[in-house]
Amino acid sequence: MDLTWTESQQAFRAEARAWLTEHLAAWREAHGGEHAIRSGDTREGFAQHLDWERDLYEGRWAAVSWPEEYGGRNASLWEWLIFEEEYYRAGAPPRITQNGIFLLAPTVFEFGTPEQQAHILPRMAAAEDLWCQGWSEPNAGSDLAGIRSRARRVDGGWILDGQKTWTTRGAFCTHLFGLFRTDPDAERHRGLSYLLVPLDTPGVTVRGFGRLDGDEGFAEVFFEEAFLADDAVGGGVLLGEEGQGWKVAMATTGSERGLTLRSPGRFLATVHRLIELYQANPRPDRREALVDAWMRAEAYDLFTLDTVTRLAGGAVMGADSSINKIWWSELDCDLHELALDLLGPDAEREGPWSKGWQFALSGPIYAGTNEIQRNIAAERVLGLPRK
Amino acid sequence: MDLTWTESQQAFRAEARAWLTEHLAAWREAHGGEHAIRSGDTREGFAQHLDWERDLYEGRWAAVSWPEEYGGRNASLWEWLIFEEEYYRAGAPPRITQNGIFLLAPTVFEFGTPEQQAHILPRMAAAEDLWCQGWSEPNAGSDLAGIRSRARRVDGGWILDGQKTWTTRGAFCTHLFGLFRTDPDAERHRGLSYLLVPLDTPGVTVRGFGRLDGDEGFAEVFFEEAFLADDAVGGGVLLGEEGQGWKVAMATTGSERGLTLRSPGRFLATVHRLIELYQANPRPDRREALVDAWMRAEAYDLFTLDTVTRLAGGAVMGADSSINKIWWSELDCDLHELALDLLGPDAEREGPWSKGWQFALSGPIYAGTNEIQRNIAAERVLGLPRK
Amino acid sequence: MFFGFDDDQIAFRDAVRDLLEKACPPEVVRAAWDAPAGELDRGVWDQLAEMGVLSTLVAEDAGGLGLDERSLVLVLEETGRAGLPHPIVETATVAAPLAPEVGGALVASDLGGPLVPAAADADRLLLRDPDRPALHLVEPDAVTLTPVETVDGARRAATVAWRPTPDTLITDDPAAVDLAFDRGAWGAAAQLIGLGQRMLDMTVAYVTERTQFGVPVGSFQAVKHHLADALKELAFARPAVQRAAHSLAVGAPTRARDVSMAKAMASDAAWFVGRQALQCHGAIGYTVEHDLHLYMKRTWALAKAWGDPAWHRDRVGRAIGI
Amino acid sequence: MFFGFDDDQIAFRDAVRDLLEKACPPEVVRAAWDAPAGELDRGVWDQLAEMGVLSTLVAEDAGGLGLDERSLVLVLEETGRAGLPHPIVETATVAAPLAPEVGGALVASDLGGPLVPAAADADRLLLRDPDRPALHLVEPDAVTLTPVETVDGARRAATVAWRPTPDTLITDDPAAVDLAFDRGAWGAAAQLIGLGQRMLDMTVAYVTERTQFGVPVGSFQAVKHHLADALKELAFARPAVQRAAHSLAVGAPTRARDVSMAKAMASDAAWFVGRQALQCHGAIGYTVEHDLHLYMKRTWALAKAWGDPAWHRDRVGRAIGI
Repeated sequence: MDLTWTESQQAFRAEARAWLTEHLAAWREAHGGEHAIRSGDTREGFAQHLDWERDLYEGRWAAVSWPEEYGGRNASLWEWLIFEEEYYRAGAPPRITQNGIFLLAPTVFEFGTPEQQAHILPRMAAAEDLWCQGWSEPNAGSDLAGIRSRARRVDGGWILDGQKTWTTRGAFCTHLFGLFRTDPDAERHRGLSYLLVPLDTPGVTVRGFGRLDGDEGFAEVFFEEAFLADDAVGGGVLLGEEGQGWKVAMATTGSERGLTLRSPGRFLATVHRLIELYQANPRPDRREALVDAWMRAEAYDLFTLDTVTRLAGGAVMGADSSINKIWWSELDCDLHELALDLLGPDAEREGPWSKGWQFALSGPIYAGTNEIQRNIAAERVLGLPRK
Repeated sequence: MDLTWTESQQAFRAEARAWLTEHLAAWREAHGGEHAIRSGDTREGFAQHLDWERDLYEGRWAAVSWPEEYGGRNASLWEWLIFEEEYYRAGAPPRITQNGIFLLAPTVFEFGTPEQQAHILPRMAAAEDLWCQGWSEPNAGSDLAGIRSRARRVDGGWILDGQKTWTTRGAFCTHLFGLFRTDPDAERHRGLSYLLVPLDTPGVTVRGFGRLDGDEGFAEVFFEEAFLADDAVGGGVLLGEEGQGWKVAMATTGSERGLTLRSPGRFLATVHRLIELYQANPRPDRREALVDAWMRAEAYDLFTLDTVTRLAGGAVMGADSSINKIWWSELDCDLHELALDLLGPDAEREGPWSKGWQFALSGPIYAGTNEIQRNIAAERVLGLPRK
Repeated sequence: MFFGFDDDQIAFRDAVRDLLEKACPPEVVRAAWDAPAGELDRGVWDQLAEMGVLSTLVAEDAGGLGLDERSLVLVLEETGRAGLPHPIVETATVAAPLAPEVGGALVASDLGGPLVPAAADADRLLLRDPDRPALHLVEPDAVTLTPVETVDGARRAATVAWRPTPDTLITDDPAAVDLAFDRGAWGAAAQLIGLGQRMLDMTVAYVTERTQFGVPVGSFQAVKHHLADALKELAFARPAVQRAAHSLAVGAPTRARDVSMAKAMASDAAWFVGRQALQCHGAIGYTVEHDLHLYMKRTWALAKAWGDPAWHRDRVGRAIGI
Repeated sequence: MFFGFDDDQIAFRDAVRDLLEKACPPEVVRAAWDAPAGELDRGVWDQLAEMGVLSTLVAEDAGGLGLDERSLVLVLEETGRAGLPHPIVETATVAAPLAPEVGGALVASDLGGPLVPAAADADRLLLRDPDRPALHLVEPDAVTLTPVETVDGARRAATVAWRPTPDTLITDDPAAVDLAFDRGAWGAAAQLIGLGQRMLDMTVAYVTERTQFGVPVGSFQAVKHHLADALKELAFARPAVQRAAHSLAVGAPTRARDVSMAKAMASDAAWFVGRQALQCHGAIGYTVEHDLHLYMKRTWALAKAWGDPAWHRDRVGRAIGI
């Protein structure tokens, strides 16, 4: 056990910190100052954030852990952690490219052909193609295997029919990755295929709608006899094999690049803002809760160091990711709930904390509800009987 | 809505308070002072508490809500509440006759013949017959319908075989009321009968064992070809009809005299001791938790007033009793956990709080675990689908 | 001892419930989010005024119903259940008994906090004197409003700038100011119970109907337990609010303590129910297109207004000697 | 950056685990409840001494293993998992690095609180000077013991009356006293993780085997969620204890903060696991005939000893500037 950073890691941190400080300031100034920057989940804000994403790409910070040929730095997981920590410490904004980089890219690395990788990844890193996820449907939420959207094989492509929903930032993205039923006779998680769909495909309609906080962060995507040409995406629109969509989609959900390895930097940054809020107006009746919040964020950081140590040693992420997801999502809610406590009557005002609270509430719901995560932890980690 | 007590209720309270003060002091003095009194769940303590129970009976306080002919005062539910409040406020001890008076007696009132009532009830109130409950078995805990102990009809009585366990104070009692399978071909909750069994019946063996706090508060009861004569209990050993034991046992579990209507006085008294503990050594980091504890005990009192108002108006207690049980049992644990917090390093010492904590931990388990109570609340109060 | 309601009180509650079901469906709450300042629709408000609800606490000889808080508590719970966007607590609970002359006017107030709901829609403003314990009743043209964006758009909140003058004064008795605040806090508590009930009812209906994995979502034990806990918290907070109604009505010496207990418990219970409701709805509830957010955001606002739970717990603590 | 253990550390842990599984089964813990004062069986203790565990932190030239806290943390967790009744934290973690001369002696100490575990069984007592920050190493015949009944009979606690003399002094450096306390608090934290793990493992085994309503109890979602939460709390407290080992080993400036975080989190996690374990066992776990209580009561005792969670949270709070 050695909890110190190497010199090269320290240099990496210093470089990231310097770049972020300088470029964040420049970006904000270019858009009229920090207060003029809207949420990336609004149409206006999305455009502002695109500038930021493209600047990140120019600086080769868009996807540090990727190979250099795709726009990354070939950074180790440790460096990725360092970058994320610096990113949140600097107060940089949530990534509008996140669903592509964290959810689609790991799958492309594992299942994509070299052609697909060469086409998709650099354009994703450069924020030229903006990807949203098309998994959920009106009747397939927690029960993803209930997917009904269909893709029918035709000459030179697929005909898509059906509806996706709760597609984050769908109204502003250019492409969708999603699961479609390609074998109409198969049931549940069989007969699904993982397809890549440009959203300007004729027959595809996108309707944005308001998330809990009112921002247009969600979309419904309708497919009506939409013809998806095999070459609509460079390297081909089918990711992995036909009929293997479930396996393809699930293979990387717990992977080291997957969403479940959520950066501790985000929560450490939040808890430090919380400490500042407290210091400005100490409330002894909330002091212990704040200590607890700090410890839980710190514990999440330590748990992540432990995980990354194991991954760096060749282990693969397993069902442990279930308790990880429960921990950070409930921590995020509690951090913001505590902030609202500290704000007292001002908690009612819309502001960063109130927005953050509403955002945090999605944590226990999306990417597998926490109820499902608890089932997974009990069944796959502890080995309790399924039924 | 009128939250004042009538003059006669106030007089009843004054009488109870005066009697309890005087007689408690006398009882303690007779046994060598408060510190010499052992728990009623030990052999030595049980004998001490028998004196107290018999004194209560002499004063007609053993079962105030019963008809006068059985040793009661025909008291209303309101007076019963007042008495209970005074009982706990005075610091009087837990009732070793409780399982008879609260669990068996309501059933005898509803299903017993006049002969059974005349024989059983006065002897129960007088603490001549001491009743323990024989429901649970090694393989029938939460799932009471899994009972395997059998009673076989023979000429003039029954032959009992099987085993009961977790029988509270079984090693010190004289009689057991329990469910036995009288129809060997019936399954689950069919074919059970409710029988009354003197524990000195040949073939019945009782073995006491230690509860969590080490006191011999539990017993296993073994039945080996034990012949239970029909007239072993005056009025007959079968309560209700043969084969209807489940119905008989369940009919009164939610009744107005049932265990679920647990006296708020107990928790109000505990929270007042807790306030004294805090005042002696204030701990600002626990102040809000103590306010919360006080409010929850107070809310339990108000909820009970609401329930009694409805019962007094002719309503019957329904599935509401499930949330009632969850509330008081979790409150009791939390009150004692808070006391241990306030005691800090002294929490490790055995003493009233540590004993009370260990006792409180049984609350969420017995009389239907809180998991089962939550199922009941969801299914029977909210109407959620069983399966 | 009778901890319940008489037939008249139940009938009053039922009448208001019927009215609100017809005149204050979710669309009316939603419309209040969007209506320009000063243009809050008064359809349901006028009907409540006509029924006498707004002057429940006003003496009969002053044109009111001459009833007390025990007759109002169930009615206020219904207004919470409906998510009524109008400031009925400020009007009927706080202003009416203090200044019966306001009649059926819509009264906004800063007594519950600096963010004044429906300030731009009000006929009168009941304002706390900035310098001393006193209350003023002020005309809309004597104040300057600054709209504030808050979590619940239907609250239509603004801050108010104004100057007290002797002729706007309606009381400078500190006890009367305290009583007015307690009435407001209690009114908010009653509404919170109703909001909690609404969210619980919506969720029970949703999980009974919604299927995943081939079964109703409500058949999963985890969902059952979430909602059983929601039911429990609400069921134990409600009597606290009703007891506070009694304490206000009879002028009990424990009034402040009882109101604070009511507000703290109702705030926490409704907040908790909201969390369970959102979680059990899942993504469907996490949009502004679904009605759940209307009631959840009102809950968040009311839980913090009129003294947040920590403030009220502190007051309870002082009352019980810690 | 490497947040893990090397092969030697894992092998050391495995060897101790094997030893304890054989030499410290529940019967040995149970026997410690009943043995008369001064007659605690030393079978397992002598084996641990022989293996060098007790002098892990003693320099090699003083006859120890010359290792640091990073090599001891997993081993201490195992002693918690086994419910080892002997004062290994006091002996190996606190006394050995401070006074290597104690060798394999059994050392009791009041550094963790006024109730001294195994006081009557000790070869030496490491005692806090009543008047100043200093520690003394005292012979058993120089103290007067008063046995105290505590929740965990296997702790065999007593209070100690004695008088410091110059020749018993081993340090009057306040920093050394603080370090000794931190080592003890951390050792208790490591044991608490092991205790939590033991209770979780027992419960998983029980609910897998026990059937009610025709299915294993562990197939109910409520039981699954109780135990998933227990797993989670333990899994996130464990790295905090391991990090504190690192901070102690390298003399990090954050040592006090990190130890306090470890002790607070481990205490709360193990306490929580105990609650879930008891609830999932039901009545079967609620008896002294079942083994669960042996580990649960040790948990209750250790959670409060060496600074209770509130004390440690307060210390963390001061370290983070609030």
